[in-house]
Amino acid sequence: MFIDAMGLILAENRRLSLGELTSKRAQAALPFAGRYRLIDFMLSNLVNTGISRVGVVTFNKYRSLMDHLGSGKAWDLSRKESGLFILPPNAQSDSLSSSGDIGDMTAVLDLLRTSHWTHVLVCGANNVFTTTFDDFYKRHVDAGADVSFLYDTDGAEANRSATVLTTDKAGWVKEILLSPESRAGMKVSLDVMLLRRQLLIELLSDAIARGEHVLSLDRILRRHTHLRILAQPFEGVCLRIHSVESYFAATMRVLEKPVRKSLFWSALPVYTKVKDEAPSHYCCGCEVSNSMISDGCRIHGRVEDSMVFRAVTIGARSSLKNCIVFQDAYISEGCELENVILDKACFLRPGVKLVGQAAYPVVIGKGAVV
Amino acid sequence: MFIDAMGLILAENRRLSLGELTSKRAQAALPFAGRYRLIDFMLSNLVNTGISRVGVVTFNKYRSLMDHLGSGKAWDLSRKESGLFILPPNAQSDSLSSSGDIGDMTAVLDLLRTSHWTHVLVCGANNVFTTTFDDFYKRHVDAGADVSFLYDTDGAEANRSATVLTTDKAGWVKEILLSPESRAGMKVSLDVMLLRRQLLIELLSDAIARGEHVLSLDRILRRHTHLRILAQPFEGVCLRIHSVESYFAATMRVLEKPVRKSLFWSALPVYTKVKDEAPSHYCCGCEVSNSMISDGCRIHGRVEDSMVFRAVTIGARSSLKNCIVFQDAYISEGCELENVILDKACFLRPGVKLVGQAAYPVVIGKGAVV
Amino acid sequence: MARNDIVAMILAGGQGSRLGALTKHLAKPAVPFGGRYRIIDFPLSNCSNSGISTVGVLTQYQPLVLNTYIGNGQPWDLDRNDGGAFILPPYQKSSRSDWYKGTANAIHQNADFIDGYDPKCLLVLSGDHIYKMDYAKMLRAHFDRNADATIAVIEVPWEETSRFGIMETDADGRIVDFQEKPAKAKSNLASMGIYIFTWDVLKKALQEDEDDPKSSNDFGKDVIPRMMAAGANLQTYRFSGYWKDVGTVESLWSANMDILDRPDDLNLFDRSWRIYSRNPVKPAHYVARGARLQNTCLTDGDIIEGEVDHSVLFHSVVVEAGAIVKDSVLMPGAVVQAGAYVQKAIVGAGAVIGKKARIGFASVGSSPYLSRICSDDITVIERGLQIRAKADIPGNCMVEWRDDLSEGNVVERRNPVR
Amino acid sequence: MARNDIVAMILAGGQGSRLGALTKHLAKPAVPFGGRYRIIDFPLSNCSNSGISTVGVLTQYQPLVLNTYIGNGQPWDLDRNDGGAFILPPYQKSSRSDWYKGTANAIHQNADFIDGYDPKCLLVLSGDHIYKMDYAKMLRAHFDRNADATIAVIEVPWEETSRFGIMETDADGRIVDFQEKPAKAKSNLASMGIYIFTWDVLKKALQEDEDDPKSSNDFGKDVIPRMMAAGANLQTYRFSGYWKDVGTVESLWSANMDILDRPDDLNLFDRSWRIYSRNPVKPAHYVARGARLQNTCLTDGDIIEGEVDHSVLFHSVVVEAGAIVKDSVLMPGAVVQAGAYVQKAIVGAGAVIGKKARIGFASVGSSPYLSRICSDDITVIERGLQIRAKADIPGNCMVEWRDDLSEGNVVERRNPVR
Repeated sequence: MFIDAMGLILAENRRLSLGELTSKRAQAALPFAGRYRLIDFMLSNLVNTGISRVGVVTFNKYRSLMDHLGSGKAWDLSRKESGLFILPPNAQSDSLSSSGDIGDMTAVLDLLRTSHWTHVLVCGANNVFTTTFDDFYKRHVDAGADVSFLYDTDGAEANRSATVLTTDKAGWVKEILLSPESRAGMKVSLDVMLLRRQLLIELLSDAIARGEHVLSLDRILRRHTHLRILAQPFEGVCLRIHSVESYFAATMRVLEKPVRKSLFWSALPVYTKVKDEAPSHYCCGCEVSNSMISDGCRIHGRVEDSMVFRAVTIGARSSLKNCIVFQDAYISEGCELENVILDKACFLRPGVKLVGQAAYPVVIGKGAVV
Repeated sequence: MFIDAMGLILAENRRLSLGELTSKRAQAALPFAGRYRLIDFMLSNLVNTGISRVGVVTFNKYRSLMDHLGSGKAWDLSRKESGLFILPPNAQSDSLSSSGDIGDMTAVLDLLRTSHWTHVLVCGANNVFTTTFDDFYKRHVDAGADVSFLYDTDGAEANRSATVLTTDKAGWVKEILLSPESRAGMKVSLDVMLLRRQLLIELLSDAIARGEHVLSLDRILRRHTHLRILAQPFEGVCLRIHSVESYFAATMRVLEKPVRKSLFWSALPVYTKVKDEAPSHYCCGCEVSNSMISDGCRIHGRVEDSMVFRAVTIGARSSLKNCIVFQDAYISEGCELENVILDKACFLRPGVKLVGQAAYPVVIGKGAVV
Repeated sequence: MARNDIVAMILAGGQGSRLGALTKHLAKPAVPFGGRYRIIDFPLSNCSNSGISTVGVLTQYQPLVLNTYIGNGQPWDLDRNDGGAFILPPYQKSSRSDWYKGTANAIHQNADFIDGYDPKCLLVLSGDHIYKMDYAKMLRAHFDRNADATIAVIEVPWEETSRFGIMETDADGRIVDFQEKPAKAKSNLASMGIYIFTWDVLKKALQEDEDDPKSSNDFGKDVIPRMMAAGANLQTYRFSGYWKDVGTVESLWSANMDILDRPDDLNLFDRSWRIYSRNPVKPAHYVARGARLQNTCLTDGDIIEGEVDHSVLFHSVVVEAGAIVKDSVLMPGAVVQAGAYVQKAIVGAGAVIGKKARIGFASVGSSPYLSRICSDDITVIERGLQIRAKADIPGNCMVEWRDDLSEGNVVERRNPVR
Repeated sequence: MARNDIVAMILAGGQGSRLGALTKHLAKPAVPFGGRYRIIDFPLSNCSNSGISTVGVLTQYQPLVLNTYIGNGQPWDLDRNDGGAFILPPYQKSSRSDWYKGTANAIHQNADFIDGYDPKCLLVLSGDHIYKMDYAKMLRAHFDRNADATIAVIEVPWEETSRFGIMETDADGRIVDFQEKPAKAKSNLASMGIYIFTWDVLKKALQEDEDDPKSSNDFGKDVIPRMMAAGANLQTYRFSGYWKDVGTVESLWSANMDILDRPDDLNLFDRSWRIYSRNPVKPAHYVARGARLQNTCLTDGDIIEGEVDHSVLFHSVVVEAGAIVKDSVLMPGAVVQAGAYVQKAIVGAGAVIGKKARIGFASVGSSPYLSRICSDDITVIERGLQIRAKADIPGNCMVEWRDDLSEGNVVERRNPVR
């Protein structure tokens, strides 16, 4: 309530790679949990906090984000003056500059300068959790911090290139460590930072003046040791997506009741693009167990421990175990799949058998006919 | 009524140049006639024809268009599945490709392939006129043409690089001439073409296969001599914007009653972005003559034969003659301006005198302080 | 379609008293249908898909749910700057104020609103039918035949003609006679209650109808016969396909079952003619280990731990482990607790069936809730009711809230429904 | 502000009979004001700028214009998926149906609607005041003081206190006494008719008010005194700035003139608090050679060939060559034909002042249209009237359409207004 802040979502973490799953889509546009894209969670968190202007920073593959976000209506961010802003790299000259990276920050600076909010919440999109930032904001303001970081100590799950904070007892940050070797039990950043808009403008302008082109606030902040940086703990469930393996594991965790409850049933809605699919039809003879299935599906076969996106057909006598099936996939009769990720609109001919390992799931690329 | 077509607006004509006025904005985003941008006229024509999906093709400077068009609400083109699509060049790789031009057509092809309309209206944005394309569409269908061009014979006004059509008596095109020397009395294209969507897909795919990257349909069509191309005359007022000089002259023509009537009072609304400015205040002592003035202005001085955009202040004892003043300009007291184009948010100090020639107006760049 | 070709008006006025408790808190067009939808989603989506951008919803009974549901019209692509979806209630004028007297009077009272859009034609729809139809095709036929009014008709079995308004036409489809629920019909072409009128012609006819003190101000009973008598050019437009009135408990139940048993008839999966609805913003359905599902529709937010057979579940329904649901319709947020058995029931939104309760298990039995409007052993549970654990409710009951709730009643309490 | 902190309700029910012909076809909040606006734009824009996203407009008198005007709420940034702007008319329930009895009853009848958004507080506004105010600040004060109700107050001159509801407060702003239009006031803090209530508390108070058969169901007269008597924590919130009731012809006229004479008081140019309105989609104004303009507001689509002095013109107004307009308000599409003279007039939308007609030229004179609700020599012309060439209309006239139009009447005919 009475939050005086805008949001900025970095749609791409250049330190991470998700292989073929993100070869044609931004990381933030990666499908997750049946009907969402990763960015939906952070966007919903911002909207549920009462934030009405959000910039989405992307340096490439922004078409995937433009398609998903559209005018922002699904998040109630289609507004007259505030609303949703996709910030693709800037191309001002008459032909595209080959050093397009410069745009990363200039477009952000433009947006910051034309806004009137006092604070900015700068967020990544690779961590999935459901919350509002009311308390985070209040503690930041009450403590008189220059910058606040949100963290948890779920270090074992964190990726190699995580940002780790060391603090004093009161929670003030002493050091910001990028990608340290050991992370167990340490305070690992959730890529959510709060600071004054003017301070962010100063930090970015300074970085540009120093020839930096990539918006990496962790990195920039390390230089500004005079700032009072507060680390605030996040107590809820957070799933970190930093590799194909962690993506697969996070999806399986969504099937667990406490995780489902924390992400989806906390009274805070998670918004996503509405597709107007029909209800799913569970046909005679289907067998479904410990799975999430989205609308528009027709299920004839067996589905176990799996995540099925919208408008998927699973043929009779087919069997899925530990699978993730993106939207519009068609699985014919008599297929057998285990530890498989099927990307959007894949088509499996009758009788196809695909088996991967939980730690190394088989990934079938978008639109493939197998 | 019952038009089965989508629209495609080419926001940039690479054969034309408008100097500083378009150095930081797409041609289609050039302010015109007090409260519009050039693209508003063609967008309104399409919307008034009942077309609900419009792609806007831009190869650079798309931020100016994104800012103006927003979600498309002002044109009632903020829709669930159809609506407005800005098609920036495609950047799929992890760093921006230096041959960004390739995207010109691939994004268009994507949009065409995912649409269901039978026909496509392909339009430029440099010609200003108000109409619907109902008759154009009907004649095209009735005549069984493969392609229709809209033209007028106002050749003296046409720019050097105009496309000229030679036809037989029935109006079927015999030749498409690019930039011929003499154009007087000839049929000069208005950059409005109608053809089947499938045919356009074939033509573009073929052009890409031949290594062409720029969407120039005139040029492409010249190769396909087997097509039945119909030239249809446009009878109304059309203003062609192809240089700073023609832009200036076209603006002055808008002050003429028949032109104003034809563009704005034909019962077809011309939509533009709504700015919610206050009514303009004509203060005591102002003198205004043969001028158009937009909302949000405060007029203390003299304005004659001029076009004033939104939220402009004209100080006491200042005098404007034959001027175009873009939005948010501030003209202090005692200035004297003749044949001047002041770009957005210029600030003139008291007593500034600027005089150009009607054929060579002085252009003061965006945000300049003089 | 151009903006000023046509404006649509949906008649959503009726209380729908034959649906009993289902329409106690909301107008009939707002009644949930088919897992994701409300009845009015069908005419609204048809309008949107037909390219009609201005739709008025005429309603005077319990419009609040409908008002909130339609909201800005965005789910149906009807959030337009000039036009869109409007709820049009009766109102007070400087001279007088009236509730709507009949369907024709409702249009008449809103003539100024319609005139504001200056349309050539007016499309009049009823808000209680389930069907998919392209009104643009009907409009084209209306123009092609230069009609004053065009009425959509469907062939019905000869033995059912007495339930409909029957149109007798000449070889070209022009109406030559009209019989309201005839004992002996001359044709089996029934009016679907879908009219396109040339607006200028209708305006005059509505004024004449208004000036006639004996008129009941109804389209079928008064306006159409009057126009026919005056020699107007009345045409039919033939429709074939799924079309169902859902005005009774039995027809509402069986139309829901049609989605399971005849999925290709209405075909909700057809992407070229989507039926839109307001999204509940819930996650995908979760089917637990040990659950069993057969020929059942689920949608967002459902959590199934028990057994569900041949049923339509709306969003956020919970079926706990050991519960059995058969041949039923469970509206949003309904909960079937562990060990309960539910058969052939329509369970209202947010109603909770207590542990080991049995509904419709014995089709014959005695209950204070037995109701004449329930037939075919179908039982209806009002929204928000908490049914007591181990309660036993036979078929044909309409279980409603009563203030004089005694200890022994099957209803334990009433929960607020959001 | 978070969605469920607050819901706003604008009371737009009154006919506004003191505005005569100006409210014959539309509710008072829909009356045009200030060149680009309608009265309701002010509370709607205040809500939007304060971050309030759910606004109900309670109306039962001539809501059609308001309904079309508010539409999807987009001009005020109120086209929300969950929330937005809603027209809330009276309706029929299964048990009974009522028109709104009073302001409090109007809220009471819509309690279910409000509950659907589960707000902590309810903001109640009236739809006939011109002002700019940040309700978020008032809400913060409401929370900070843990109030049951907070009432916005403004200091009025002591000699005018008898026209207002006057609040007597303690040193901290808590209300200790309340006098409705007191002969002898104990304070000069007047209620602005802007209330924030803690919703749970108000709901109870409304039910008690409803149960009292003697209540007139009005906030000022019944609910606030009842809450005070019950010891509720009622706080004031001090406002200073431009605030004007535009309920009479004279006040409507002079509030329009304030825009010219005291432009910095309301300051419509302030970009940090824009007043939104539905855009007419017209070109920039055109001022011809030979036109003269002094201290005048113009907006989209105006065409000025004549002389306009100290006047407020709405969109698409035409002043022909040789015509003179002074001290007047010309509503959308009004036309002043060549040689006409118009002084101190409010000319309704689409009205045409014929050639060489004179309005208000002689402030005293006899006319069948002289009206008690017109004062200060102000003349009102009903929308759409065609005033005959050379007609002479003195000040203080309310020129309305009459069916018994004689040849000699100054009104020639009535044009339809879109």
